[in-house]
Amino acid sequence: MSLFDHLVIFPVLIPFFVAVALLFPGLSNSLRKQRAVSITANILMVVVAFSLLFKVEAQGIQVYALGDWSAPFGIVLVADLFSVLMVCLSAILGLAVTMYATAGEDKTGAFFHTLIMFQLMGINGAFLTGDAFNLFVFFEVLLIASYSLMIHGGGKQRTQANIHYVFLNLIGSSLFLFALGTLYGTLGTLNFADMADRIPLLSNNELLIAKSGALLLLAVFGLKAAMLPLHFWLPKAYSSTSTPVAALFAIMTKVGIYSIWRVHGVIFGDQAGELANIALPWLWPIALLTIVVGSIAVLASKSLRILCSNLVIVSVGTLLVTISLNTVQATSAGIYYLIHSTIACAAMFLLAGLIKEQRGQAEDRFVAARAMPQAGVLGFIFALLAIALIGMPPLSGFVGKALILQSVTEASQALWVFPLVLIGGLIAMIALSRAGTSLFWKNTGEKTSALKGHPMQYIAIGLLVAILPLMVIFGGTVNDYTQLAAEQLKAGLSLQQLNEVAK
Amino acid sequence: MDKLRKFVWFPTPYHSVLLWLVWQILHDFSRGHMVLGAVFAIVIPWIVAPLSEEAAVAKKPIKALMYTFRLLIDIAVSNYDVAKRVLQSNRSLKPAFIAVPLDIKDPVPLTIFTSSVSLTPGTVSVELSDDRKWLYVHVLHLEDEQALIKLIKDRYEAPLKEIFGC
Amino acid sequence: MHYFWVPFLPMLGIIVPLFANKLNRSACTLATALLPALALCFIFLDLPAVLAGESFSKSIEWIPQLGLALSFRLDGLAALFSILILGIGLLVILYARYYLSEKDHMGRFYCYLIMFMAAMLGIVMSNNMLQLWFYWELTSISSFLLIGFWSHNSDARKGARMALTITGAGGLALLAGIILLGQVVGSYELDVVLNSGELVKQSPYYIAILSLFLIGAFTKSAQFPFHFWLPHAMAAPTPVSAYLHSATMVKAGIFLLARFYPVLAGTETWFVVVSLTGLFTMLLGAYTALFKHDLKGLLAYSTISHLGLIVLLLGLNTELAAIAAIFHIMNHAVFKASLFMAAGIIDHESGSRDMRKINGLWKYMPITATLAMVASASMAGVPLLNGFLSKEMFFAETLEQSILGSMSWLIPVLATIAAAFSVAYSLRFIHDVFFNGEPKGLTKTPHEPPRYMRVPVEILVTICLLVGIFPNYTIGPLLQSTSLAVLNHTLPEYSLAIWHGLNLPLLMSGVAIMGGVAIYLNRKHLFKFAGMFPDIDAKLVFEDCIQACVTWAQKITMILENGSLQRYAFCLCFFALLLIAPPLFELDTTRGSLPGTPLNAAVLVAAILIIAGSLATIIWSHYRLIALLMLSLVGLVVSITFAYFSAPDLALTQLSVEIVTVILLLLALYFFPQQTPTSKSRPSHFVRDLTVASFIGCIIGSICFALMTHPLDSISAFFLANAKTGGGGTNVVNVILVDFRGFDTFGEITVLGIAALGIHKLIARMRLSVRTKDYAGRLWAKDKYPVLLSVVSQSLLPLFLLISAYIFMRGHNLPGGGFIAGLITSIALIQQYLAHGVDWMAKRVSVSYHYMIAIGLTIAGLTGLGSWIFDRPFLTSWFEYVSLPWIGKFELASALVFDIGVYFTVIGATLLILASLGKLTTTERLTVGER
Amino acid sequence: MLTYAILIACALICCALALNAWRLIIGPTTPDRIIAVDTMYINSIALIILLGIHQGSAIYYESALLIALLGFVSTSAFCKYLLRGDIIE
Amino acid sequence: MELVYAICVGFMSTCGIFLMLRGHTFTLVIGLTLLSYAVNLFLFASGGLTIGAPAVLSSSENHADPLPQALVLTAIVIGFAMTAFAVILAMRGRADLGSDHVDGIEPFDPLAEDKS
Amino acid sequence: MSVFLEVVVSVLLVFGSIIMLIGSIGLAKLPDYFTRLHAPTKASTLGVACILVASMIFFSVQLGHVNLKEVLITMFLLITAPVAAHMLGKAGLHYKVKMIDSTKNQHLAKKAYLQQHPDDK
Ligand code: NA
Ligand code: NA
Repeated sequence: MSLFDHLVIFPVLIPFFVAVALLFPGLSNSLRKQRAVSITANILMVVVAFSLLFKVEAQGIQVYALGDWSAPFGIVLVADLFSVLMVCLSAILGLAVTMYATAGEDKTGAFFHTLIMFQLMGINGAFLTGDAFNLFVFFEVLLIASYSLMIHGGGKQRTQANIHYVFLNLIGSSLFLFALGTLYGTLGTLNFADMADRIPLLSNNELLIAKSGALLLLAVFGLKAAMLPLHFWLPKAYSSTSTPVAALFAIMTKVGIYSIWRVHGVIFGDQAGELANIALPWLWPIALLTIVVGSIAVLASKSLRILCSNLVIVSVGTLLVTISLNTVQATSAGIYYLIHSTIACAAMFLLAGLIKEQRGQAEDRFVAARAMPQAGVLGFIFALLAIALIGMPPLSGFVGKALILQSVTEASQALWVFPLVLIGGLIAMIALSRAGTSLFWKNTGEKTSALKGHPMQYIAIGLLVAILPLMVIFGGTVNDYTQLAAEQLKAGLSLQQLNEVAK
Repeated sequence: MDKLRKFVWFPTPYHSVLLWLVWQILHDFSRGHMVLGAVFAIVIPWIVAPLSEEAAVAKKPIKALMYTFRLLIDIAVSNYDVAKRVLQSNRSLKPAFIAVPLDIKDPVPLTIFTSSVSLTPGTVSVELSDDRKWLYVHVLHLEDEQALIKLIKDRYEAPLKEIFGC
Repeated sequence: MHYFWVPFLPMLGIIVPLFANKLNRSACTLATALLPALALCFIFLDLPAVLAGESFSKSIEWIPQLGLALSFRLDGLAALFSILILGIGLLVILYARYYLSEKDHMGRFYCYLIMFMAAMLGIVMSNNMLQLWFYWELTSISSFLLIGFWSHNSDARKGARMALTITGAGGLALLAGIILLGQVVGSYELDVVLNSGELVKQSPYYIAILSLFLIGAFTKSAQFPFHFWLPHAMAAPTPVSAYLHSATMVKAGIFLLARFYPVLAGTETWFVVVSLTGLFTMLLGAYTALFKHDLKGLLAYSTISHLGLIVLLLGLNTELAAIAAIFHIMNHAVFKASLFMAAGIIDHESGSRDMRKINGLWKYMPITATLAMVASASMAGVPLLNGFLSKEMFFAETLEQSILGSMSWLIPVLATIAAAFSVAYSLRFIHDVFFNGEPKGLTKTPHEPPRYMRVPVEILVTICLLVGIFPNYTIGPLLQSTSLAVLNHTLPEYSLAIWHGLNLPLLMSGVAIMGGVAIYLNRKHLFKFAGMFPDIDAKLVFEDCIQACVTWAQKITMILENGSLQRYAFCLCFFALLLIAPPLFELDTTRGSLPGTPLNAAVLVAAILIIAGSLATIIWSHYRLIALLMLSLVGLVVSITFAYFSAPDLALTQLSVEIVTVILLLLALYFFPQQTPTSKSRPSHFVRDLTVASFIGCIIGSICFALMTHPLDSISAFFLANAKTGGGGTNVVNVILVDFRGFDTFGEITVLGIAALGIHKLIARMRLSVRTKDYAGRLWAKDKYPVLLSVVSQSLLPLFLLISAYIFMRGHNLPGGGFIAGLITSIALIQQYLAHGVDWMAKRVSVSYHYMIAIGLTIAGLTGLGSWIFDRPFLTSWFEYVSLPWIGKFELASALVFDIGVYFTVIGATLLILASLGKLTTTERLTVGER
Repeated sequence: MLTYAILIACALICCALALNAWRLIIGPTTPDRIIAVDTMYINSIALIILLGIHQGSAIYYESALLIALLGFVSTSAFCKYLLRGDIIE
Repeated sequence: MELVYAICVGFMSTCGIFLMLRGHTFTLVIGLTLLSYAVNLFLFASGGLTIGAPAVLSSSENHADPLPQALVLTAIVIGFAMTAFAVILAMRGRADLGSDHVDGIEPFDPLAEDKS
Repeated sequence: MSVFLEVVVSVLLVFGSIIMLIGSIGLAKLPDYFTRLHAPTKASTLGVACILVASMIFFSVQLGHVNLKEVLITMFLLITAPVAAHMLGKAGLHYKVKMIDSTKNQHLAKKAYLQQHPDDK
């Protein structure tokens, strides 16, 4: 095995070792060195993630059998087009967030870079793993890292929001274990592919129990994904935490969505016989309601970060719609929209941080305040991101939205999706235009003395914002990819195929 | 504490022996574990050394063993006594506090003494005075206060004084 | 093929003004105008072919999955609009050079303007519906920026937002319409779509598509009931109004109707809806315009009225009507742009737009006055001007149509009335501004504008005259090719002559002019009449509506997200219950086929203990210390249960974890109230929570029972078979942990490490209030470190460590392992903390616990990496039996090294948590002061 | 005979545990409850040893050992809590 | 036996969840601990109950299902980490917010109002 | 296993558990805190020791070699139980738990209490 053969595990191991290295003396007491190491590591991760992507594109699915034990006995990492794409996304986000934080936010508490690295490790692990219990473990890794990151910088609001976030997720983790126990107790295995293979062997009663377990998993993933009615924690959590952390969290809901796709779209997907698509009857109304409630909250938002958090919820609803549509085309559209919304929301959170710093007491609330010293460039970025988030041209939002609308083929579904998605967009437009006009145009005329943004912060935002037009310009290529990823995802992977690939 | 304390091979030889013995008990005296046990018997005292304070050492090991043996017998005997008391009616109980004057001050023998008192069923040492001059003991059934105090001092404190030489 | 570059040139031009801004104003203007001018030249290069009836299109793939392509066409309609957009655009650029003041950011203004121009060009030249929509939305965005250009002005902000909201909403409807249309036709290319009219009209989605398109068009073109945004967009700088609200943006909706005329028009629905909307808008606009005192307000309503007229024409069921519509599009663009510019000059040079203040300007600016008078005469439809020609055609078509059946005569009558109002407000524009006495209360003396500011007006007015007098030579060919593009088949006969003889339309014109004069003469009565109706400010109404929506949304959100974790947790539990319960109700029986294990008394006692303990925990949950004691009872019984059911490893782990947890909870409890306030929880919540919890408990119990009684064909046999041979250990559980599923353990110790770091973060800067008495008011005991405890703890330490070594060493083959050993070591050290205190330990233990975590994780990680040397995947284990003389055979295994990593991580994490918490509490206590 | 002895012993210890639980629940004071838990730890040791003898397996020994060690830590922590509030100071 | 076991698991889950639905952080932590006991027992039982057959080779003839045991071990450790974090977070909440209520403030109590 | 040893083991087991039960009976029945404090020391000494000795004999026979492991548990209990009792006694004094009236020398309890709470007159 050459080093290149171990590529699949790099997205988990690099952050792990870097995080640990940052704890040792020599690095732990020099913030400058930490920043350098962290940024280098993140760049390396981007490189690794994309190398892996090209490898998977060229050679097909990559399977990495940990401990050299083949599935289903050992744990395997499975890098297919979809998971690798998610890893790339997290790498890019990680880089931007780290760069943004090096401007000073990493100073406001201990272990920032270490925790970011652990967080990325958890996220990547969750994307790559092909084992249900290992997914739980990586969920916990990313959760505990997120708990710790969320209180970074301290403050009452953060503590308060964190209490809600942590305790809800603790219930969620318990439910996760109940679900895993149920699935193991009926299917007798933990490997995703093997689970899918074994469903046809179940007796009627076992099927029903397995169904309960699988649906319980939906609640668990739904909590992470912030779908209705489990979304309540999100606005407070995302809007009160520190800027880079909020931006990184943009991908956390997507981990939930991703898991729903993996588990309910594939294991309990079309091929699952008696258990085929058991989540769909639930997901469809939930998806629509999530959009409705999210949009209402968008309209009600009183500050940019809350607005952006609520937009995350709307995007979750939209993604759930694509899951419920359950076609390759919809999945492909969903994957495209997922990349777009993650990056746009993350960038908006970063921007909100800059705006907050420059507006003094008013922070990012929609009230008149002193003019920002860098209103011009901030306003420009805001406009771009608003356009992207609303789903207007020329940025990627409109492509995603149009793809999703196109993928609705049944009239009965279109009757719901079209109005909701479009009115959701309209509400986002109203809210964001109100936000923009009050943040940038409504000034009290006070003298400005606030700090200007650090160049690193602008580079970080620029990095993310630049992706949005690229996703339109190279929309054809990106869509080819998402199409293949969706086909691969929908086709599923049997244990036999998995083990053949592993050889 | 000076961090550069001098390195000693066997900071606490009694402990080392005890550790080695315990290891053998745990592993039924197999050959490999005789070596491994020795390793631990040496290494653990090193690790623990910084956390140990100068403590009194038994100067008469044989007497100490005899003391232990006697204590075990006392425990067995008074157990029977207390079992009776427990099963009898509560009203026949005559619980009491007594204060035992102390002669030994050193923490280790003091601990052994108070533990001995507590271990024998029927008496529990509940408090030690600030100046370590008095031991307050709760007695489950007290007939003669002075006799009991004398018994305790003679039977446990005196031998301990001898063993530790204080 | 020059046309293909046309949409790109202004797009490139967007950035030009931003850079040119540093030059002087004229240079900036020139630089800005350069690329649009070039684009116009390109159009003219291709124009002859277009006029000859050709239509070009070219398409480059962009996002094929979406159906989006880089696809442009040039036909008559596109050419006409391109010329209007670029031509008038260039004039506006010139005009704005003089209009904008030094304070205004000229580069930014031009940037937005060119962006808008590019977007408009994109719309009219698109050969792909999605691309059309792409540009359509860009016009909304750029017009938002242009209207809000004077952002310090609240009217501008609100006007811009309103325009964006209305047109944006229309845009979304249009997108839906386009996607539906695309799905019906199977392509988004206009070449295909425009020739699929019949297919579309017969599709069941026709009505939906039509309504969505009409919403898009009507919002953009300010048709009733979406017309109200346009007057408020007048807060924009006048060049913007001259451009957007005469020739371009508002015409985009009209363009859309014209473009899709072959596809969507021709049905009853189309005729009725479109014509009636146009008719009503026309009347409403014309009537309202008369009463506006603001010059631009008057022009805005006039625009609405004329747009209505065009829409009405497109909705009439005669083919010539469409041609008349196109003709009027051109004419209106020309005279309305010049009028806006004139209004801008007046505003600029007199400082006011209020017609009650500005009077008699003829004296001060005769040339401008002349130009404005000619333009408004055109607006009124006076002969020899272009407005007259199209109006004449319009009248003629109103007479030809038959859409209202027997009531069709209403349309010409109403048209004449509208025309009369149009004459009246044109008259007002002339009389009230240039005559009617002297100016009142102006801040400055009006004068003629700079020479070149008037040039655009002059050019436009000249066009009015030329078209009005020589229609066939000036506009004839273009009109013809445009009409061809709109109708998509051979044209009917029509004539552009000025004189058609004495006919009904001429009579109508006459009546309209006479009526208009009469209305204007009686304006006092009319103003009084209009004054009786409350003046509704659409902006306020709109803002109020939005505000009401926002308030409503906030109320709903407050109700949903009430900030109560109890609510959220309940939702989670209830939702989970909803998901898991239904399948179980279908279950015949939970009992599976396996025979049950007979019950014995010990198990029964354990069960009673567990149930009593749990129940007691709930009952005494308010007395926290007691609850904790109950909990430790339950923990103990659970551990024994594990031992009983053949899981010694679990028993050991559960025991040690439980003790550490109890210690942690005790440490924390010191800072909490000892009792939970009881009165605070509502009884209804209590019952609600209990119900849900019981249901979930029942279901969990049922599933648990079912799982235990069903035979399971699991993968475990493999582990039992391969633990010794493949993993080198006989304790299968441990082999799974460090080998088969070592990656889980790897993740698990990472979790532990992260938790410790997070807790360290939490503890930093924590401020606590320390109590000097316990909850019952008892003073604390004096003795911090009871001597017995100290002595015994200290002497137990080596034994503790030895036992942890024992548990560690045997882990691979017998119950035990790194984790339990780590916990035992930690507990031994915690016992020292307990007995001797933080300071005593700090003096003696110089290890930093977070380094220890790092070391542990590194060891585990490097052990995993070690397998790479042997060309094996991460965490592949290695073991070998070694034989030494006298000692005998023993095993060396990499799993042991991995376990050392686990061991150190556990110690580091546990002690980092407990020791730093202990330290914190102690320092806090010192600052508060011990009695 | 051994089997019966184990059964009897087991029953007796279960009774003991039940009595301890009774004391734990009725209290009346917190120190009373701590004694009850402490006694339960010790009774559990006996129970586990009995289990080991019953199954003829030495594999439960460590559990008993651990309970012996940890019961003490737990009890002293609870007592320290009552006495000082802060157990690590 | 299985029935009794299942009842215990169900009952502990009920108690745990009920406590997790209360309003004070410390109670929640207690509930969490109780719930994780239930979870561990549940997960453990998913492979069936076996008496006297630990998954240690050569200790007995047949063996209990070792996989759930390994899973429970991992779950215990993770649960411990999470509980520890939750406890300290609860303390932090009390320190920062001045109240140990999960929402940072004691909710308005209509009953108390009536009494006074 | 020889009958003799079996008898010995059985007797030890039953005897030990009886002592333990008596201890627990004491805990449940004795009238006040300090009298109840004597119960666990009973259980943790002779009672559990008997059972451990029984186990020791049993496994020595079963494994075929001397097995002394249980000695360790006894040792631990003998070391720790009195300290635990001492701590519990201190806690009882601190709590000023009620004593039955027949308790002699109650002033000593008060005196012991004042050792730790000199301010609390
Ligand atoms: Na005693
Ligand atoms: Na402390």
